[in-house]
Amino acid sequence: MAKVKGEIVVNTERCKGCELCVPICKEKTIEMSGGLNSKGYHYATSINEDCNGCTNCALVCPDGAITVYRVKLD
Amino acid sequence: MAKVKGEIVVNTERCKGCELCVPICKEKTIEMSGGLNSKGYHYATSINEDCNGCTNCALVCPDGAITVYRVKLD
Amino acid sequence: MTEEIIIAGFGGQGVLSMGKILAYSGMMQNKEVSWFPSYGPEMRGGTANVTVIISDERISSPILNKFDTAIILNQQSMDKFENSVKEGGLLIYDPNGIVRHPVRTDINIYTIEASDEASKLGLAKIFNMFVLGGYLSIKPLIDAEYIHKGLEKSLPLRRHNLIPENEKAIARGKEIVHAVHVLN
Amino acid sequence: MTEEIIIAGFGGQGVLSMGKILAYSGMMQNKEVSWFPSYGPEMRGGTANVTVIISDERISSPILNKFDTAIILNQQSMDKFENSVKEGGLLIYDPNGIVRHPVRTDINIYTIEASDEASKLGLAKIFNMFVLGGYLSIKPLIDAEYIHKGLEKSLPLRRHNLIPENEKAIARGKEIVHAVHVLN
Amino acid sequence: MKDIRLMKGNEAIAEGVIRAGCDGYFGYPITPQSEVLEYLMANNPEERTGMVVLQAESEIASIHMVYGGAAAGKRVMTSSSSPGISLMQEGISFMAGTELPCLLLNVVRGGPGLGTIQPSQSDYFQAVKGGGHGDYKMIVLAPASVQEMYDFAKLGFELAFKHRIQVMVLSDGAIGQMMEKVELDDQLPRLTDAEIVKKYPWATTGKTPDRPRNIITSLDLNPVKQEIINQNLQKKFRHIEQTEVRFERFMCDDAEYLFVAYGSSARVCQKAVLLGRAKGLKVGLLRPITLFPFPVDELARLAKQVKGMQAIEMSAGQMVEDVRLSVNGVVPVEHYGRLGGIIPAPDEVLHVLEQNFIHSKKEKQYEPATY
Amino acid sequence: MKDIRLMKGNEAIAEGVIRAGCDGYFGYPITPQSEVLEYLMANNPEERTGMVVLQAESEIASIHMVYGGAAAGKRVMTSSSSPGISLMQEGISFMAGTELPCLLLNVVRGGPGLGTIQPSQSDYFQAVKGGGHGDYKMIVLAPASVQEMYDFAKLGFELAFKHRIQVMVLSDGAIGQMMEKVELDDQLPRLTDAEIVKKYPWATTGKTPDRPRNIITSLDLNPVKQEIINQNLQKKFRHIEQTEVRFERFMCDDAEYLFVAYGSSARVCQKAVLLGRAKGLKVGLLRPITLFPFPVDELARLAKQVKGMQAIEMSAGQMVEDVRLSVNGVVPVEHYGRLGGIIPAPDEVLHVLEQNFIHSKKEKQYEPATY
Amino acid sequence: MSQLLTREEICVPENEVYHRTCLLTDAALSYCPGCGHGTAHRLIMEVIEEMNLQADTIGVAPVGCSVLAYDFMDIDMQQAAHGRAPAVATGIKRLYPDKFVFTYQGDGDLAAIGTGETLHACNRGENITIFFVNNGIYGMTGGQMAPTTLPGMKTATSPFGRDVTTMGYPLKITELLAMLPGTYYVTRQSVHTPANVRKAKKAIEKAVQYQKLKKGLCFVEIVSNCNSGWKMTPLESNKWMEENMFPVYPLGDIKVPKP
Amino acid sequence: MSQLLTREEICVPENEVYHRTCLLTDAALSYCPGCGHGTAHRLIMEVIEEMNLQADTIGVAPVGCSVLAYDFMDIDMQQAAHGRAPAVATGIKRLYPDKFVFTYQGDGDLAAIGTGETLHACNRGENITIFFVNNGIYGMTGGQMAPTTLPGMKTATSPFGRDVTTMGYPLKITELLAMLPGTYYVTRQSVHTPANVRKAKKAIEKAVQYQKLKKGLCFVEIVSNCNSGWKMTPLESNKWMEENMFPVYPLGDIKVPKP
Ligand SMILES: Cc1ncc(C[n+]2csc(CCOP(=O)(O)OP(=O)(O)O)c2C)c(N)n1
Ligand SMILES: Cc1ncc(C[n+]2csc(CCOP(=O)(O)OP(=O)(O)O)c2C)c(N)n1
Ligand code: SF4
Ligand code: SF4
Ligand code: SF4
Ligand code: SF4
Ligand code: SF4
Ligand code: SF4
Ligand SMILES: [Mg+2]
Ligand SMILES: [Mg+2]
Repeated sequence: MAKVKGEIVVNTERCKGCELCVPICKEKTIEMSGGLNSKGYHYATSINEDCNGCTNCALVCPDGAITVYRVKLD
Repeated sequence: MAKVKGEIVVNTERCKGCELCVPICKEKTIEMSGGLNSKGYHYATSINEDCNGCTNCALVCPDGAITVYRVKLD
Repeated sequence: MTEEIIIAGFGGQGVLSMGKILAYSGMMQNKEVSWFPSYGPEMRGGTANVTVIISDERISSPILNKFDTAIILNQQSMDKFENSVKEGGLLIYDPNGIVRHPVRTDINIYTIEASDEASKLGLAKIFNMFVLGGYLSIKPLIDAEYIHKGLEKSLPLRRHNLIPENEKAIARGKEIVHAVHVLN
Repeated sequence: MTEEIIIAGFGGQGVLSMGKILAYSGMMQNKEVSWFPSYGPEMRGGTANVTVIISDERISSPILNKFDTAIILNQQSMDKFENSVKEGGLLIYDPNGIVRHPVRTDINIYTIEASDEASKLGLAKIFNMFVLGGYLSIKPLIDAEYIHKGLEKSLPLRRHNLIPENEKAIARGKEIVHAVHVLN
Repeated sequence: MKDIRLMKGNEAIAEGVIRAGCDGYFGYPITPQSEVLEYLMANNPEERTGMVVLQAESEIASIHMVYGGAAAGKRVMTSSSSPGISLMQEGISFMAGTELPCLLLNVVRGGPGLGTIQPSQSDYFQAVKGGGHGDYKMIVLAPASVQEMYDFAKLGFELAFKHRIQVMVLSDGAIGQMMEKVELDDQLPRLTDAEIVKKYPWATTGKTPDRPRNIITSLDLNPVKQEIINQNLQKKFRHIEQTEVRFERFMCDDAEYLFVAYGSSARVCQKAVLLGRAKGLKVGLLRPITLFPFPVDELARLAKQVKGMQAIEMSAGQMVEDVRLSVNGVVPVEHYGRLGGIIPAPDEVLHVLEQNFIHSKKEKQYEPATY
Repeated sequence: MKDIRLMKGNEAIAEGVIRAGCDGYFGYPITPQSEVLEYLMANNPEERTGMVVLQAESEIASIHMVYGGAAAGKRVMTSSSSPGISLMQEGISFMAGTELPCLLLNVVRGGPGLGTIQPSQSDYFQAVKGGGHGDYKMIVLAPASVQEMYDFAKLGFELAFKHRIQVMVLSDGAIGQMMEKVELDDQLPRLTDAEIVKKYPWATTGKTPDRPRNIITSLDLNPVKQEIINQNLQKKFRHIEQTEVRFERFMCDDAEYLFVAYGSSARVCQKAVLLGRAKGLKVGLLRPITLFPFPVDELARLAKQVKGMQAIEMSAGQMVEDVRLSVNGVVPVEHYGRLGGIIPAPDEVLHVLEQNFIHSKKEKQYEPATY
Repeated sequence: MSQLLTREEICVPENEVYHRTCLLTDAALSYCPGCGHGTAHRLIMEVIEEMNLQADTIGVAPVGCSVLAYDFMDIDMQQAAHGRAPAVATGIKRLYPDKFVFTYQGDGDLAAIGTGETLHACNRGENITIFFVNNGIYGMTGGQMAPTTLPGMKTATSPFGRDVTTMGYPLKITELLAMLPGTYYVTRQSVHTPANVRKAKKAIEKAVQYQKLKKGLCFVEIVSNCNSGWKMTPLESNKWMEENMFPVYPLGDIKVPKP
Repeated sequence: MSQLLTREEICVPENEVYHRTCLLTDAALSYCPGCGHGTAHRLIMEVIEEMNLQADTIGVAPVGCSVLAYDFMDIDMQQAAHGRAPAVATGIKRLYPDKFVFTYQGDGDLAAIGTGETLHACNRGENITIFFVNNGIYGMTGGQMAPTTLPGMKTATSPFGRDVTTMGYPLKITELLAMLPGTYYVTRQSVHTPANVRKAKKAIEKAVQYQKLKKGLCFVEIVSNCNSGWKMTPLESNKWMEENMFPVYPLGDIKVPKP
């Protein structure tokens, strides 16, 4: 079975810091950033390279702030 | 078992001639009169002495036009 | 010419349709007409009446409190409308069921035993056409041909076979209307 | 004496309750007061502001477009209210998060680093009391004892244990307010 | 050959909307106007023109079905009588706020409450001043004959789409129930969906790539924007006041006394004018056909000519306020009204006018105000 | 010691009704008045006085719950804001037709439609002219302070039962949401059921052998009877016009120019008067407290004194019609309104008055009409 | 001996076994001849009389043919706006928890315009009793289609018969309401035969009794004829009702209290 | 080799596996952080995009937090008065039978003030789709009690908790509507976990598909959080929802087409 590698891009201006995506990620890839966006929210950010591109975080993000990328590693 | 004899009195002014009571009476005691009441309705009338005072006619009369009497014959 | 008529009786006596035929006939004869019914929960019995106006001029008020003619078909309507007839006007009534007859002496009064005659002829359903005939014999404001056209217009097509019967009733009505009190 | 104040910031910064304590304190000192919030679906974030008027006379309009004092706690409010301060009036703001600082030269401007100070002291929740303290040090219109009474009145009984902490914050606020531009 | 029929007012407007190319009717039965829905159901507009007719579960549902259809650019309508129209006030206000065209028919009966099913004119204020919340106006047409019931179907839709506004036909039980001669027009075609897309670019017909999405809403929480929205609405109403006033003058040219009346009352007054003229009185009648916009200027003009105005209404005095506002104190304006479903008689209203202005000591010299 | 509190207008009226011995509140949430229901729910009137508080499923249900309670002789009320009040129009008309006492609160927001939640005065026509069908009036009280919100709870119930009429408190988002000092009265006891039977013999409290059954209905199909019912209603309204007019004069004695404004607008005008006086202008303010009955006589009287009247409203011009009807052309009456939730400022309205009457060429000599 | 009793001798008060309850007024009922509303009125009034509740009863009349119920029922009554009787009754009952409060409503009133008020009064378990006369039509206004009109049935607004695909299905509102936890006793009855009248009266008695016991909302549907609206004689209409209405609206208890 | 891929190399359009649908506008959603409305919006728009229905869709927004849906959904939309969306949608659909017409409503909107319109649109089998976001509270107006509020739950108008004996029971409106012959597909979903999101999307797809096939009314309930109204963090609220809402409003299909 081919291995995959993923990445997420959080639209930090759209993110409202609800933290729903954080526990969803089984790879523990997402954390809330210390910084604030212009609306005053701590936004989500990817903290490691373990993302497998499963899209789960994006599925539950109410603000559609997450874009997910995936490449097959073979 | 004691025999009974009944009688009905139709309030001819209240009667609207709907005829609902007629087929209800198993004793065939009720018929519509040829005459009209002041509102122009043919009213119900008792035509024989077979009434047994079962009250069925009064129960179905929408206008509460029938009073039923009954005596025990022993 | 303006003729203002009230037709009044029980619901079910054909009061409204008599008015309608009259109005339609007037219209066919190129007159201005209006027809105004009492309305409402009449399904549950009670009185029905209709005001019909036939005129050579544009009709102003379709609702009146004085009439040239009153056609009266039951006691309640007699009580209500006897005094609404204009001085010198006309009152026609069917005496069947009438307990208190009209008493005015300043109007023309006629009776028409339409219900008896209609039952007799087995035409109870078009008892109103007898009355119409009676009225038209006293006030012949509409020509027979327009009455015919009025019947055609106001009856649905599937009922047109009944027109001859209706016309017979109208004709017979003319014969059974009787003066009770006529001003001279 | 009439003091017309706008307090404006984020929902959640305690803007409305700061206004309420101010109004209550004024009332306890026997002044006329009014408190008028922006309202509506503010639960869903966005700005919150409140107009507080404290006066020796009966207050006419509770809604104003010019103010003696503006207390400003975020950028959006700065954009909206800087120009609403009357000539010669007062503007106090917490510079945290402010990108575009006030530019007017016809008013008195002070900063108060209340959020930083509050976080530092672990009192982030009553950050607004620091601001209140700063304001009162510049415009001491209400005596400390009435502020105390105002706190008593506006906090529910079960929160009265927090009053000393609040008063501490007010006192500290007086120390950290700094003039940026003062007319003379 | 002309298609002339004897019809009830309610039937005439029903036939009128079919022929005017109406797309949809949504309504709920109530006396004295149930014939509108009944006529439509019996006369198969679905087959004749494709028009949709639906009996709704309530008047509230009806008006919001109208909202939905109108917002999608269709010619839609509802009808009811007084209590039912009261229930629609929120919906009407929503249509005003979204500037949706529609035709509304109120066949007025006597109120308040369940009142009576007899004719009345006591919903004038509701129709003209605003029964719903907010600053808005509808165009209000007051038919005085069955022919006008018919005619105002077409006129109503025209005005509604011309101005993107609600048009209410304010009739009453008398006009609705009576039969008169009606001359019918030819059938107008309904607009196709493609025509609607073209003619009403604001309509929510489905967002195509060539335009931004269309939104129908009356909400704006920004006071500055909301004020502009309202100011634009008001501008439209002022424009309608300039351009759409309709009235009928009856023997006004030399009139010294004027009846002012609309709808059924105007029919009565017309006869009263004739009675008065027969007596040698110089009486006339000004019949407002549009109640909004009201014939303010015409009345102001007539105020300089006549000695007094007599408003006749089947109400306790509603339109008379607009007469007074038009006249602004220049001549005395009196009101006479019958209530509870009673229609006044021609001789009765003439008598009232004579009492108020001719036989009475009330008559004085009126100095017109100078501004 | 006096019980003085800082309260929102909405909270004040809620506390006011509890203390006035209200028996029941039925309502549905809507901004900007949800605090009324919320305050009542949180402040346990059930325990304090036995007052019932129920959140209904809609405004329509609310008003008919009020109908039921009122018809049984209880002091009941509802509150809402503009769209919700529009939904109640049929119910209000039913209460008018049955002459049931009740208290209604409209914390007005900007319309039409969903509009805005910001304060407005654009429901004046609806409240005063009749948003529902039929000829009826409510007593309309216009509070201009939180204290009046509180006071009008008690006054409202008093008037409602004195005249068997609906009393509407026509407030707005500003008065409802702002906090001011309120002085509270002592708790009045609620009437016992026995007291109700005695005081309100018309109430449907259960037919006892000592009286015929009580019927609450607005229906009468007999036009003659229905007309009498309506005439009696009108008599009551005339009586109220004679006896219940309330207004506040502010610096009117020597005024040459008059603001006329109610509610929030009056607060603004009061300040404008002070600004004007500071400038040496003889400006005054007439604040109608009752909008029905309107202070017609007082305005007619002032019309002889002043040179012009400036109506200020948060609407496109509604109350101004009543001012004009009162003044009847004797002096010019101008209107100025802000829309969409905007409250005008004191200097703004003073400027408008100056423009209209003092700096402008419009100013002329007005001859009072002579009748 | 008995054979000799004359009519006059029999018809004396002691022998009376049935007489219109004194809680029906002398006013002639405004209903069409043969209309079930009259019988329904009588049964309710009989129960109130027998349970001695006149002084404790407040009734609510709807808009519909029974709008004038207050002319016939000798109790305190309120006339409610179309569809709003359950809200009106709620207002009364909340303020007079010990009175017997009922509404009397038609199918248009209860199941069309009044759907919301009905459902929510039931859902709140208001301690009131609703009498629901289902005749499948709007009688009062001249025979228009109601939510309960049967498929194919001709009415003034479905002149070619109710087409369920465009006009909706007969609404079995009673079954829906029975699903709500707030309803305590829900039953469907008729009043066109002596046996049904007896059953209906029992049901009414229960519905009154349960309210006295503050058990929650009791709902008694009475399937009835509207001979005028259906354009039949009263006898025909009752037959038609049995053959056509009962299959869709089967008689019997729908929800009974758990013992 | 793969180990060497940089972030920049991965995050290129070809590798994109999930991106917010282009039928959501760029406007920031007005919802509170973590509110399920956003996810619900997204799924509906994804389906409309994937089924290529933008030009054929007319949406109806309610009064509630989602009143501004038209700012976020890039389709033609109408804003309906509180509770009346099903009537509005009926008006549209009857006149445009080939368009895809849907309403999006909250529990206050649909199950309180809009009960009548909802029930009758369902009973008529209007060929529309209703998306029903049930968060057990009035979010928009500041957290008042809704018909679906749970027993004992504290809200602004039930500050001591919902007392079912005076305030009524949680209304399972979806189960009621499923009983009506006019509804074709009725389901209850949630959008708080990836699995539930996937299921909800499937349900939405079906509901759209069935409307295209003119099958009658499709009804998709989405049980959602209102973290602001419930006064919890988003994460807490989703947990609370699972533990408290789901037992009363169990997820899954309630009425599925007979095969
Ligand atoms: C708000 C409102 N809408 C409509 C009406 C007209 N209306 C009166 S009774 C009725 C329906 C009556 O039908 P139903 O409830 O079934 O009672 P029934 O007469 O059949 O016993 C209607 C639509 C009204 N009075 N008020
Ligand atoms: C006629 C009317 N009544 C009341 C309101 C106030 N209001 C706005 S939204 C709402 C309830 C919203 O709750 P829900 O439908 O559950 O939506 P949510 O905000 O929870 O998504 C209410 C009562 C209104 N706008 N119009
Ligand atoms: S795509 Fe999957 S693995 Fe990657 S961050 Fe999101 S949840 Fe974690
Ligand atoms: S779920 Fe979305 S909005 Fe919430 S924290 Fe994650 S990225 Fe931000
Ligand atoms: S009481 Fe019985 S037997 Fe006597 S007439 Fe009536 S139905 Fe017949
Ligand atoms: S049932 Fe009653 S109303 Fe009908 S015919 Fe018999 S007695 Fe008369
Ligand atoms: S119309 Fe129908 S319901 Fe009404 S009284 Fe007549 S038969 Fe009964
Ligand atoms: S208030 Fe509730 S429903 Fe509304 S946006 Fe916030 S969390 Fe969502
Ligand atoms: Mg019925
Ligand atoms: Mg909700």
